[in-house]
Amino acid sequence: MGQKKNLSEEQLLDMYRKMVRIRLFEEEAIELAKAGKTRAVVHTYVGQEATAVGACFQLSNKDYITSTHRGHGHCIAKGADLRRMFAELMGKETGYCKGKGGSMHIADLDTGNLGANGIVGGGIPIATGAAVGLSIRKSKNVVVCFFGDGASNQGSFHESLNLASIWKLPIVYICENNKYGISTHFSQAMNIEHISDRAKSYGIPGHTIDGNDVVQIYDALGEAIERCHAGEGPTLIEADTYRVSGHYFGDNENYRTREEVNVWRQKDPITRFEAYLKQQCSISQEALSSILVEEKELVITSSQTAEKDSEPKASEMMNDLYATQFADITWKPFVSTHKER
Amino acid sequence: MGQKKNLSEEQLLDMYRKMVRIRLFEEEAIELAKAGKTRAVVHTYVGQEATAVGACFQLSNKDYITSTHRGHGHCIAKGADLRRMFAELMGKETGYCKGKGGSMHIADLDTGNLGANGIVGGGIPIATGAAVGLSIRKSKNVVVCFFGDGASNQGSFHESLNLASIWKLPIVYICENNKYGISTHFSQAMNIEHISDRAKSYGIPGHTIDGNDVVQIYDALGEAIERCHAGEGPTLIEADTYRVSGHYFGDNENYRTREEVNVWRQKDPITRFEAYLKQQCSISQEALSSILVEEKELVITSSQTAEKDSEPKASEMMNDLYATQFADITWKPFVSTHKER
Amino acid sequence: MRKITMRQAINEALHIAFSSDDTIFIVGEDIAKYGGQLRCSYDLVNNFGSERVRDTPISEMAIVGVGNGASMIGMRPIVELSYIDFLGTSFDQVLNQAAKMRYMYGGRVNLPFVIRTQCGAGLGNGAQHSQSLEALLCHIPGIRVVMPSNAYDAKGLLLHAIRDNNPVVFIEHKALYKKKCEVPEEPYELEYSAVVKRPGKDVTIVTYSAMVHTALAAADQLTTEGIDVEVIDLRVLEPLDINTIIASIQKTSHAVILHEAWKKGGFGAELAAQIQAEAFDRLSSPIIRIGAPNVPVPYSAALESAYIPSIERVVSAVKESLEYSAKKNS
Amino acid sequence: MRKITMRQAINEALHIAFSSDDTIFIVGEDIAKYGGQLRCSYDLVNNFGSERVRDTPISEMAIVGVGNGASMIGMRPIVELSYIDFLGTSFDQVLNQAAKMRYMYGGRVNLPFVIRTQCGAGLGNGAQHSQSLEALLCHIPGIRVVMPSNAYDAKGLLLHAIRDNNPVVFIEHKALYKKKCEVPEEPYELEYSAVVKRPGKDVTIVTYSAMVHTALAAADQLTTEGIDVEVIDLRVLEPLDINTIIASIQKTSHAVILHEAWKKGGFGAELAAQIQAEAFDRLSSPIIRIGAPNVPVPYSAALESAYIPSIERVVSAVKESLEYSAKKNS
Ligand SMILES: Cc1ncc(C[n+]2csc(CCOP(=O)(O)OP(=O)(O)O)c2C)c(N)n1
Ligand SMILES: Cc1ncc(C[n+]2csc(CCOP(=O)(O)OP(=O)(O)O)c2C)c(N)n1
Ligand SMILES: [Mg+2]
Ligand SMILES: [Mg+2]
Repeated sequence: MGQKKNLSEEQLLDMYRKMVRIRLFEEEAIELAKAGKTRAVVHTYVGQEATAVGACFQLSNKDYITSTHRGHGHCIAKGADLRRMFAELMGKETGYCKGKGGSMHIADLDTGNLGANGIVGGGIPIATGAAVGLSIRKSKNVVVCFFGDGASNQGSFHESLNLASIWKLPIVYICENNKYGISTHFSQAMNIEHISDRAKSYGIPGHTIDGNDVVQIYDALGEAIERCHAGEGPTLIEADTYRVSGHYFGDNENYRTREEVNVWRQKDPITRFEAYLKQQCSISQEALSSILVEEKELVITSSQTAEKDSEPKASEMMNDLYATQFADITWKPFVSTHKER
Repeated sequence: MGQKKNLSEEQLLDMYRKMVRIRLFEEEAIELAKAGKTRAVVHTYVGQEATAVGACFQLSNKDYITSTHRGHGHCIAKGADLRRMFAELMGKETGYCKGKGGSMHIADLDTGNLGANGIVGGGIPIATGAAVGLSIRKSKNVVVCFFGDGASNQGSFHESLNLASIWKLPIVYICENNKYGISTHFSQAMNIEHISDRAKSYGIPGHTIDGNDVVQIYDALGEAIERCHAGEGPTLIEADTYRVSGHYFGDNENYRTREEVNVWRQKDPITRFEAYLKQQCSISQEALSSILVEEKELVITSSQTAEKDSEPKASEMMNDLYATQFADITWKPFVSTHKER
Repeated sequence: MRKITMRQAINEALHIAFSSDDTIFIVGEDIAKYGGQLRCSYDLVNNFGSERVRDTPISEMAIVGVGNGASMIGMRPIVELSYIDFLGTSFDQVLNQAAKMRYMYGGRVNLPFVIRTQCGAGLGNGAQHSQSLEALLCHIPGIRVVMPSNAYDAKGLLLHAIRDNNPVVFIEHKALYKKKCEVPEEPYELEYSAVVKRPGKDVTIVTYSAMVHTALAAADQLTTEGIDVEVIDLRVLEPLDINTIIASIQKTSHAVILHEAWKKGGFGAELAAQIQAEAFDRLSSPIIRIGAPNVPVPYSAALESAYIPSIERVVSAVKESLEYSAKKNS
Repeated sequence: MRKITMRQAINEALHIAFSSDDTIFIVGEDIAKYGGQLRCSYDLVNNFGSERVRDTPISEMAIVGVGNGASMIGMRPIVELSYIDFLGTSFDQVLNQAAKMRYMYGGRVNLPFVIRTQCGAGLGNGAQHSQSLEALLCHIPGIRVVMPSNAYDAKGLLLHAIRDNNPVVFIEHKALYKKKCEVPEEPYELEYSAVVKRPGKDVTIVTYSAMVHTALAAADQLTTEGIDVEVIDLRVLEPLDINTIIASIQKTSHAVILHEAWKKGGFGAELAAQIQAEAFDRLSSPIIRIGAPNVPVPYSAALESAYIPSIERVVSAVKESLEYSAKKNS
């Protein structure tokens, strides 16, 4: 496990709480999917909780993230409201997107979440663009861009990391190597051992770390953010983790063995963190259990409340496409030299 | 200079002839552009002749290349007919593309040239696709894919090299680092010293070689092609060279100094090769001069002949979009199991 | 005759193609052992091996590039794009390469390859996995666009498309995959042409892909009210079989155009423009276009079903068309 | 009043914008010291510095991504795409991101950014640098599309577009850059609307961008034959000012639609479809669409000038339209 450094017990427990919250949220989401209450497939984050939580624990609401099709974990780690998330999964008008987006499309600017994205690699240029904005503003805030091993084979990955490097943007790229892109093992989709080695193409640091160790992620993010603050630009972090669930709920999983999955179940980030909290931080099982109970309660209540919410009315369909207000800018005169070059 | 290895005097002189031919072709193309006889800008290959010639000297007509907006050199090195090239530049019906393509769009399957491309990076996936075809056919032929330093920042570069690596395709990627993408110095567009280092992202060999040394290019290609033949897959070769001319004829070149250009003029690949041929291979100045005279004659005659050719008739405009014949395949019955998975 | 699903018919066409010609191969994401996100390529890798049935990384620009490059040297690749929405990440290879190379190179190269992809809303896949983007492709000279509405057509048109020496985008509507119809076991081809699915004399509905079924259902419903609708399934948008359309309008003098794609700038606009140009005097009422409203595909069931053109909308458009001319004549 | 070129007008609008609002910045290839391939951004870097005027690598997906990401957090980026043809390499960020994010996220984000780009044939730039691709954009809900025909409109519309809180694609025709007209020095905005460039009573020509000048020349020529043409410059394709069009057709009852883009599936198809729907009974003859033929833009002068809609084609279309109704009434 990583160094807990300056993390207080309260903070550690808060991390634990978030990880548990994600796990329980996903388990409930699967129940909803089974019952046909979500419309389409849900891509769950089970087994990867440490990455989102460790990373987002370094961020304030004014720091931004971009997320993926497998975005519930990032969303929750960034502080999203569960009821509004469940409502979105169930296509309710109280959902984050008023039922217009769905599981793959939750954004929440209040918590700095610039959005999940159904296009693999689609969020990478967007995150990079947000970092350009922060850089021009000379803000001390940063962007964390989450994506998968599969996404690292997209052209958008290459273009974005290169741009971030030459402009020394305040951004951290976190590649969650959960070993699969749908059915394709990463070793079948690329001919390298560590995706973090791709950082060399851009002259930026790249590290592979244990993605199932929440404290290690937290520490790695801390370092990367320091680099951002020092104006040194982006870092690529490969989080070594595993997609314990199928690609989506309902996946036949004909491309891997039960054994392989079981090996990784042994490395479950929550179980490991529990052990660590108990052994290294003398936190009692009761403390952990009561968090579990509270979170279970929160998840179930949120889900049930959301389920009772209304579907949007058909008349809502045409709203929200265009902003109707123009910005309030007064143009100042400026006559250019007109010496075309 | 590289090792001449098994190159005969005849071969060396043939290389020299091709380099001179390219240079003279480009000088004539600039004259035509100045005189308004080409329609749009021409991107000349002056100063990079060694790369195209050295590389293509390893290839037969059954080996393929893809080229770029700066494609005349590749085209000629692969054996194209000058009159048809000039005719294309002048938009004549006798041109390679019947006047439909222009300078940036010459393809010639007879010499294995899969085409120049006006989209920066656009040829890289196409070259890769051709290599897939060769690989499935178990052909011993190879593909050489030319592109610039600027193109190596395109997403298509990343996706293609990765694909070629995992499938061990018979292809050589030659990045001609001529230092600029239009006005942008490569050091401003990427944060690395050697573009060849990007090979590491794909687990393939990457080499930076002297792109103004025709024998060195020839040797490097030889090695890379041996790898292809051994089924070991692609190589990335960065040819260190310089775009002596402006981006196109008419460029104001406000982004670089005369001195910088002059430094590179000292490394002119043709002058260097002349010295090499004389000093290392005891080839006489007369032999070289007579080649110069012959090529000058060829270029001028080709240009003048092409100039007299007719423009295509407007009635030709609608032809050549769709192939009208279907392939001659007889479908064999095959009833599948219909066990959907 | 046996009935099979459109998915099975496509799988069968692929098997026929692979067993008939060695230059045919397929590339795409998760298409081999997994059978593809479209789940049409099952068994192929077992029967023809991993040289010809190739799982790719998630790299759509390169994937479509395989179609371009391999076809140029004489292979006949089939490229599977898991969703038509991924034209986004691969568009240059379609717009500026596949569609242009033959013409731009003076007719000196052929590009015999097929991009198979799925389109369509209705399954709650959200804004980025539910689009109908055929209009984008139909605007670009140089590519064929095929959109079958059933298993029988899919098999025959796919084999025809594979023999075509031009790039073809073959678009399968995801809501049709499980629909069954009678399909002969032997290989057969269908030429690029429209078909009159249901003859009628009062109003012509011009449609294609999944909306054919909506049109037929509307036609059935309208029969009970004594209205006799002709339904044309275009099957192929490029080349367009305009003659079949005009012949029908000459008979009915009323036209309703129906597609799931956005109405604005959709292929229906082109159809309307051509019909009014060719049959101006024959039209008794304005051509009515039915398409999706001007918003991305919404997720929630309530919104998505309001979004997709419904049988009711078709029924009332047909009536509106007839009422317009009736009023004028009265 | 002073006359300046459209290039100068755009440059002036950029200077006004940069000096008025700190959140405005520009990214693109070779736009700083070099002044851009469009040569509209000269002096900007000297006046506003390299933080706000940024040369990028050749990475169009990332470049448009800057527009999306930075605008979402409250900046107002201007993205220069050197040629509209490079929508190919950047399309996902337009189709699936810029156009969809606001709706998909339930109206919770704004994307105030402008993509400035050039379109058009006529300069021998060949098939991949001469396209008019506005129809692709107009089909996609969620983006504004602006296409000025002159320096005055360009300045006023660009400033309006920069204040818009939606993604706008601002398309400058390359053949217009050197055209001069009277342009006030002070800042001003033009609202999104069409304009009647020339009133007339016989036939309406609906057009935009460079073709406005072709239409006006045709109208002049037709005057000598006693034919009085009304020319409408749309200026903005999304939102479309349909009222101005319909009002004109109500007057003339004859419509000719003119654009440089491919006729098939072009924006003219949408215009024709809307016009026939809204003014069916008023139309005395079929709507005639003039656009480019169904091939990529050819290189040679002879072919390219045959490719681009000419004054003669417009003149004869107008006459054809009038003759049709004359024949009918006779
Ligand atoms: C551009 C694009 N291509 C393909 C897909 C289909 N798809 C959805 S998820 C997925 C796998 C993504 O793998 P990875 O990036 O490793 O993320 P993970 O699913 O493992 O979290 C694929 C191929 C897509 N949504 N977008
Ligand atoms: C996709 C795309 N983006 C931008 C351009 C405009 N452009 C033409 S050549 C060029 C520079 C290319 O640089 P490099 O790849 O180094 O090739 P070089 O010109 O140096 O041979 C650019 C940006 C283009 N043609 N295509
Ligand atoms: Mg993964
Ligand atoms: Mg270069």
